[in-house]
Amino acid sequence: MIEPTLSHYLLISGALFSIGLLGVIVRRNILIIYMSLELMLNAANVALVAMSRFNGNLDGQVMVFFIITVAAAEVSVGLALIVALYRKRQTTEVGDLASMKL
Amino acid sequence: MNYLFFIVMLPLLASMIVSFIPGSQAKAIRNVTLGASGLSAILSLVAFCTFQVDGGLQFETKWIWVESLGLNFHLGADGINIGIIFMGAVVAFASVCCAGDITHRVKEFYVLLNIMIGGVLGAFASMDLFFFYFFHELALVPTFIMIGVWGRGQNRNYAAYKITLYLSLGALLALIGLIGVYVQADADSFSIPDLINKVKEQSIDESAQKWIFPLLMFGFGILVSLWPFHTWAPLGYSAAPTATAMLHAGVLKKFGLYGLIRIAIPMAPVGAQYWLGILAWLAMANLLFCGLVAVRQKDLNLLIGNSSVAHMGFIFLGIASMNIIGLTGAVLVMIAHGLLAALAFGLSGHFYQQNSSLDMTQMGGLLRKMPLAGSAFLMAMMAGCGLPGFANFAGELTIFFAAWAAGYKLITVIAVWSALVVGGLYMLRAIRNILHGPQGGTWKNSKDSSPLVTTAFGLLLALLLVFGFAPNLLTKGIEIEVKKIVYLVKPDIDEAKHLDVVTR
Amino acid sequence: METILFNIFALLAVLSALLVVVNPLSRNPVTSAMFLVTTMISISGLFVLLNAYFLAAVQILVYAGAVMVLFLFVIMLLDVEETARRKLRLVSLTMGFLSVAALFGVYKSSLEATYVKDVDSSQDIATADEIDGFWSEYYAAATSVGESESLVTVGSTQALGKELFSSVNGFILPFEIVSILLLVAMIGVILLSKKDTK
Amino acid sequence: MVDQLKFVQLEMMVLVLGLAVLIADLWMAPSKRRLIGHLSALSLGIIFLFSLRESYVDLVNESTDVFFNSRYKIDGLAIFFKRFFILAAIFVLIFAVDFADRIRSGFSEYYAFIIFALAGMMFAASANDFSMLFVSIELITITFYILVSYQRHRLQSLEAGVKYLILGAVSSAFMIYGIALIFGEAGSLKFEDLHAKQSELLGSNVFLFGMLFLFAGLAFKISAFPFQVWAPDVYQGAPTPTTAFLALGSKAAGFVLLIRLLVISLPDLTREWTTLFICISAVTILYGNLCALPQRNLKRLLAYSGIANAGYLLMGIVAQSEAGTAAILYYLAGYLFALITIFLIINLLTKEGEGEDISCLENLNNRSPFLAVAMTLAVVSLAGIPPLAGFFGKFLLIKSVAIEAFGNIGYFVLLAVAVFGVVASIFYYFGIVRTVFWNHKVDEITPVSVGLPIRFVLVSCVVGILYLGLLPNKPIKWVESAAAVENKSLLE
Amino acid sequence: MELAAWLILLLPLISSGLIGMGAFRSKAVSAGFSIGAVTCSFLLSLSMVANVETLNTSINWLAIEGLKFDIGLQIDKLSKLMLCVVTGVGSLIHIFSLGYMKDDKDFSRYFGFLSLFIFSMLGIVLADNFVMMFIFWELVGVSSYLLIGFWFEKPSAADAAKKAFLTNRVGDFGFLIGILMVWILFQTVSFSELQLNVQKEDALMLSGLAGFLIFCGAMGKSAQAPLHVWLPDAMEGPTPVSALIHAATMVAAGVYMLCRVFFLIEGTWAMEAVAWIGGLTALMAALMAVQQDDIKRILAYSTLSQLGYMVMVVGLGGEHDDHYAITGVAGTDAAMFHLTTHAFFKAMLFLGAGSVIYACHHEQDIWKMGGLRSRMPKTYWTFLIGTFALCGVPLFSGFFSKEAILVVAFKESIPLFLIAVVVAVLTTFYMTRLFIVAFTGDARSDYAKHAKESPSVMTVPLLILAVPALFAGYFNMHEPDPIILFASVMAVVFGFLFARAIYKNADKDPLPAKFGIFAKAMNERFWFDEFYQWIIENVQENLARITDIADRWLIAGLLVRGVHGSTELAGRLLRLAQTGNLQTYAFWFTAGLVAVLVFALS
Repeated sequence: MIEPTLSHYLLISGALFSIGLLGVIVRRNILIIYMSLELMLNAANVALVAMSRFNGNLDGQVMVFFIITVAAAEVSVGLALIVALYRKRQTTEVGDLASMKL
Repeated sequence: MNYLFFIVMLPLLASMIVSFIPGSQAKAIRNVTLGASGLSAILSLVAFCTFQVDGGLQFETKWIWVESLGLNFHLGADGINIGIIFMGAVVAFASVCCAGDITHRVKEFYVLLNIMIGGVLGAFASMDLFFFYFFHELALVPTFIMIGVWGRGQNRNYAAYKITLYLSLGALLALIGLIGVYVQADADSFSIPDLINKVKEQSIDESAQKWIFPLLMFGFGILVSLWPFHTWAPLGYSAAPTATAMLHAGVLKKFGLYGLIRIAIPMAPVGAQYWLGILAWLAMANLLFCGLVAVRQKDLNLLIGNSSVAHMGFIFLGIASMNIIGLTGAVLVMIAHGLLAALAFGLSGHFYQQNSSLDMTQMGGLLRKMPLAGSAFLMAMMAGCGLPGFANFAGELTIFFAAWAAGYKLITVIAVWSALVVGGLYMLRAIRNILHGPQGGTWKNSKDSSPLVTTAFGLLLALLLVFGFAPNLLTKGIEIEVKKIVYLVKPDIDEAKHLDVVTR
Repeated sequence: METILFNIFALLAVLSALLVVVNPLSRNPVTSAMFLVTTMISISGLFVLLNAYFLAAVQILVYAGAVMVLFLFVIMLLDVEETARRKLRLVSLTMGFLSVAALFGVYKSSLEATYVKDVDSSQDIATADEIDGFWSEYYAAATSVGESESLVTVGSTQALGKELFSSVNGFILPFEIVSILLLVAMIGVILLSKKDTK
Repeated sequence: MVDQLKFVQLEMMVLVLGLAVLIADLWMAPSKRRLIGHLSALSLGIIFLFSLRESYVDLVNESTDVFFNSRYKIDGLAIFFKRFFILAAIFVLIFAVDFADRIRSGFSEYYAFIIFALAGMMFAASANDFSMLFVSIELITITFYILVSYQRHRLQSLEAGVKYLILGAVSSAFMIYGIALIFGEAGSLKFEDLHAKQSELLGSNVFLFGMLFLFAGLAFKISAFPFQVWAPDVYQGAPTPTTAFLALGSKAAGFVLLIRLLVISLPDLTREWTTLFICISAVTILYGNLCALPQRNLKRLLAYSGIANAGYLLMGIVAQSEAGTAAILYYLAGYLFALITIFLIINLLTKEGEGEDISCLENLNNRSPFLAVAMTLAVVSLAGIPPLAGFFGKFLLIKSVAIEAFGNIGYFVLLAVAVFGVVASIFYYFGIVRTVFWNHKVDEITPVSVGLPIRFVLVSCVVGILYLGLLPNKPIKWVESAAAVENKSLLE
Repeated sequence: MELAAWLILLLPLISSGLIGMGAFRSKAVSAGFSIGAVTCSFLLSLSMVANVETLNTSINWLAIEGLKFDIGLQIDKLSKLMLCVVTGVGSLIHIFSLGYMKDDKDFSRYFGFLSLFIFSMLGIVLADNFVMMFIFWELVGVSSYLLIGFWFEKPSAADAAKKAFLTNRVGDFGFLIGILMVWILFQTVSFSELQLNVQKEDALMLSGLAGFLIFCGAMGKSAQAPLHVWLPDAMEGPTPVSALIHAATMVAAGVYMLCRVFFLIEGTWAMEAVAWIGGLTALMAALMAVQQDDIKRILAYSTLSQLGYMVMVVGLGGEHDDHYAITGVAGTDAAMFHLTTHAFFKAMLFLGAGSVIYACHHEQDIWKMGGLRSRMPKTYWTFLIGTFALCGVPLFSGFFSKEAILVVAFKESIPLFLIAVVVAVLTTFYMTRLFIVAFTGDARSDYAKHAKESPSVMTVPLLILAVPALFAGYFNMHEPDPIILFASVMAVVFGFLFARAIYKNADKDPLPAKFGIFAKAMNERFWFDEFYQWIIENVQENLARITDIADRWLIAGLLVRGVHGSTELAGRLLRLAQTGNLQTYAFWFTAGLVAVLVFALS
């Protein structure tokens, strides 16, 4: 058995990131889009921690710390927005949000 | 602080004063504007008379403006532009005289008109590239609004856009070229004389010149309605209010030509030699093509507009000849055509005011109805087809000789044909349709021009005649400056020797 | 052992992430949320493998705990019933999938370009050949950086704390900014979600 | 630690002000909301004056290593942008006070958010490593998520908020992922380390990949092609003061970071990618200007024009020189005044619930000559007609590119596109002028009343536009020194 | 004397200027200025003849390095002769006009234009270089334009003026190109310097082309085929104008100019071309004159024909001989001689015609006249003298000058000589026809019945002109060559007899019935006008139409609007990306990023 290397971690994180991005692009429920966003951010976290580990440099972990915080803030604002939106429009579908275009 | 400074600043000052006069005081507004432009016309006459022909740059005002970029507020006049400024100031005065047809939103109109006059005069008085450019743009914005708000006809919206877009495009192309010059010359100043000196010492790389010159040539060319970038001119002028058309067609349009002579050629002499052949052919296209187009026009303004485009061909041809004679002739035609175009558009404006139509097929017999305006129109048309006695003839003749000497034989032949025959054809058609023949039905109630307007026409005609009888008044000064430019392009000029055997 | 764990966590993370996004069985957001929790936990498992113990804990606390609770809370609050299956937009689906795949492809190729540069000169070619192709390319890239002595200290909470708060490191400033950010978010959330008084 | 606080004194003051606004709101009657807004604007004014103090400017000369491990930087560039942001915030605050009628609740918080976003921008101006970059950008962005969706009773506002939030988060994710990769390759979060390792890093594809991700994140903020799609919708939906602040602050923050990253820290990389940036810049200019042509909603129009302007500003990055940076600064300054003017006037002329259709400008000339003149000046300045601020911005940008031009055909293409763009833009900008001045078929003319504070802002903006255009001597020196100090200190 | 020379030139200009500036308000003052000016010029010219051998004086008009144009006066035998003709005939016609125009409401304007014309004409006469000549050439053109179009409200007059001007311009086009060629060949446009240089240069072929091009100018002014079409139409102007401009002076300018610059074409192929064009014009115009009915048109074609004579003889050249007093070349001398005599008698004929027309209330058709002999005796007698002179009846002035031409033609070219003789026959024929029909027999209209002799202000100039018409020939009388004498006398006799036989007591022209298509061709002027009309409509107008369409649709339409339209279309297409759907945006974002990545990393 081979030891997992940096590349493996990066590949995993890349996969997670891609899945998240795919979610943002194809899922129409805003809540799930948010979840996908969380996925993307977490993928970045994995990459950072792995980088940190293989670089022997803690800065990456500090960064992850910030990211977690920011992500939490972001998602809370986002959820609040959904609540407000739902009150106004009774929807969580992005497809319904196209009053402005061109 | 001298004549020149006041010539340029008076209209701008007037625009400020006018903006503080309540809009109901139309008469006061008009009088202030008349006074300012009249005064600046008088000052320009004084300046023109006191100008020392061999004195180089005179009437200078130089203030440092942006040090780091080498921008200065630098006004000055030498042989080339003193005449143009004089012409410009007179045309400006005339245009104010003819602006009486504006009856609504008078105040705004005069504010804009004053700004435009200031811009027009400033552009030609500037010895700094930046201000040269700036004043031109200063005149451009009022043009847009004036055509849009006070213009005529259904097309005025399109015309306003077209003229603005074209002129901006030209100005921007030229700006890129100018920046190219600045960068390539490794200059630290935008002063035109400094730049020329700099380029003289260490000329711009030849391959760069071949890039820069066409930028300037087409950029400035678009401003002067170089074929095939000319369609804005007839359309724009036919839609513009009288004063605007007079100022633009008369003076502002010469900006590009002035730029070509003053900047493009001295800065990129090698590029110039490389490209001038093409310019000559385009000039021919201007002359012949637009002349023929003018023949077909039924609207007087479109006819004048197209003929004015055609006349630009002479100037381009003179420039393309790239000899002392040609450049001198070019400047001469610039001045002559400025007066002429202003006169023609002033007259067509008067006609339009009388009947709200310029359809030539509906006109006729106006010479009887309005002898003053009619005679003026007759003379203007005659001047337009190059009748001796008017300044246009002197310039055109000079250009023919220059172009012939420069070897553009075929082009000259076509140019002469366009000038004498095609030019005669459409000008005479205009006279025939408008002045001659039985009186047109709808013109029964039209009046002759008022004393003020007549004065304006008379003034322009008088200048045309004066410069036609004594073109030396202008050419002496022009020649001295032009010689410097030609020697930049052809340092080992043999041509002067070739043409040395002076003709009597 | 590490490898096995890594494989498990990695597989779990990717699988459940996929299930968050494209769940053929359920379209209920709650299901997605649950799989997201699984992903988070797997990721924190990865963190542990990477010696980031503190972060692993934080990950579970913040994400699996706080954030997911928030999600569920909102889902409940809005009482979103199972979303009706709308018509699949095949074109946009394909386009989206293709673009993401392309992105991943470019990513993978640049990883290869950087880390698999000298696969030929590697001593473990034989081993590399034996194992599964997908991983093999990366085997040779076992960078030695990771083997440094600081490995142990890297993971420690103490070190992280020092890193964060020591004035030498200068992370104190971003930390403070983050606190402002949280404040802003807090107020913002209140403002956005409260009912209009008027 | 404490002695380092003096380096963030401005930001501290701003944060304190923000908190003070929040607290003051607790016991101030809702009717006093104007007072709070004006007071905070006033305080920001004082902070602005403070930033002009010599003792503050002198901080530039202190060694950068001593504070925050050079993750934070005070130099000419930073100070310029901080002032820029404060100025913008002052205007936006006064604007917001006027706008407060259209916010159902939480106007004090609205001011506070503006102030917090300002703090984020100011931090961004000084950010010199990725943690600072990320955190300050996020502070700005998250604040803007809230600011954009602030009018909860308007669906458009919420819609814009959702769009901005999701796309913003995506871009943040890209950015952070890029940072992760860069960090992995460089082994550090600090820009200075990046600069030191430049040549080595250029060989690493992962690093380049990370840089592109990061660039995408920042390009989103400045709305450069192909990351510009969000802008029109968000600009249109957001409350107008937010739009103004978004167009100015967010964009400028993006640019200061781009300058720091691309021009100052990684010049070699940028040179490598010249063609890429030329393409992006050119396409952005084209896209913005072309899309603006048929546009009739003013806010959307400004969004497109904002995209185009981002393209022009990118020319300064392409130029890769102090001159280019200086040009960006000048351009932004001119852009500030023009944009504030236009947005203010749009706001004055539209009522709640009405679209910001261009027809709202009709008859402005009769309704308020002052507004008409201000509008014309601002628009003409944006169009780049001398002698207004916008001209000099474009002039400097074009010049900075032209200096490089004679060696790379790509620069020529860029210049050509820029010229084409300007001409196209004249079409729609002059369309605004046209609407202001002609089309008058209304029987009765309703004058527009302009409050004193708004009048003050408008006058200052007009003065600013004219000052930057007519007397550019000093401003150019300022931007040049702002652009230059940085490079010098970096070389040392 | 220099001052006097300048005054000759400038007095009419001053008069014209003064009239234009305001003297027009008073008829008397205007006429006084105008007549005074031209008379003074005449007197000064006479004093020149008396006192000055040659005189050169000039002031600079335009000087640029490499180019110098002067306004210079060259007074020598040639110009002195021409001066006297122009001012002399001019004075008389001015006076005649007093009567002829006295009821016209634009009386003052008329005299202003007349003065302007005299000024221009004198400029041509006095010019000492090509450029000055060209300047005045153009001015003559324009004053002629103004005078032809004097009754501008009449469409036919306005059209005729336009036609005259444009036709002249076509000639001037060649003239100017010729000048340019001369200038580039010899680096000068001054006649005196050219005369020196031309002998040195050996660019005969090219200078022949230059000479021919310059002749094009003459072709326009002197109405040589194929540019002759304007002259008959120009009769729409007041009759004194026809007399002055289209008989005596302006049309002679071309011949005068050819004599001036004869050295340029001498010895080149241009000479032959000139001679043949002249000869053919003479023949063709004479034929045309035979079938015209309008009294002025007959005279106009006769003028054409006589001008053709002159041009022909210039082209023939002939020997150099000191005997020939004016230019030293036989051909040009003969031409000048005939020009002078022709000026007198043709002016007189026109004035006579004017008098007739005046009396008949502007009826110009000879078939509506008749029997004027008894009612207008003075006019009758003077007209008879003019006719005799024109026909070349021995001892009248025309006889001598025509003989001089025939002599040269006989020596140089027999074909042209024969043509000349035929023309002489035709001349007599059509003049007799005119005379018989208009003055003898019975009156054929009311106007003719009640015609009265014109007032003395009109008849006195006629009488005065009759004197030189009778005697001008004696100043240059030579030993007659018997063959020539015979030929010319026979020509007169035959022409007279034919005409008398046909037209005696005829009420309408019998020729069309007899000769059918040929007579019609003559009447229709060989369809030159129709041909030009066709060219103008089908070539010129179509060219203009095509350019206009190209300008309108290709440049302004396709190019400009196309660019504009496609730009806007591009904008509309591009913004389709803004679907308003968030996920599309996310997709664009990703796709764009992929593109950027691929672009940058590959």
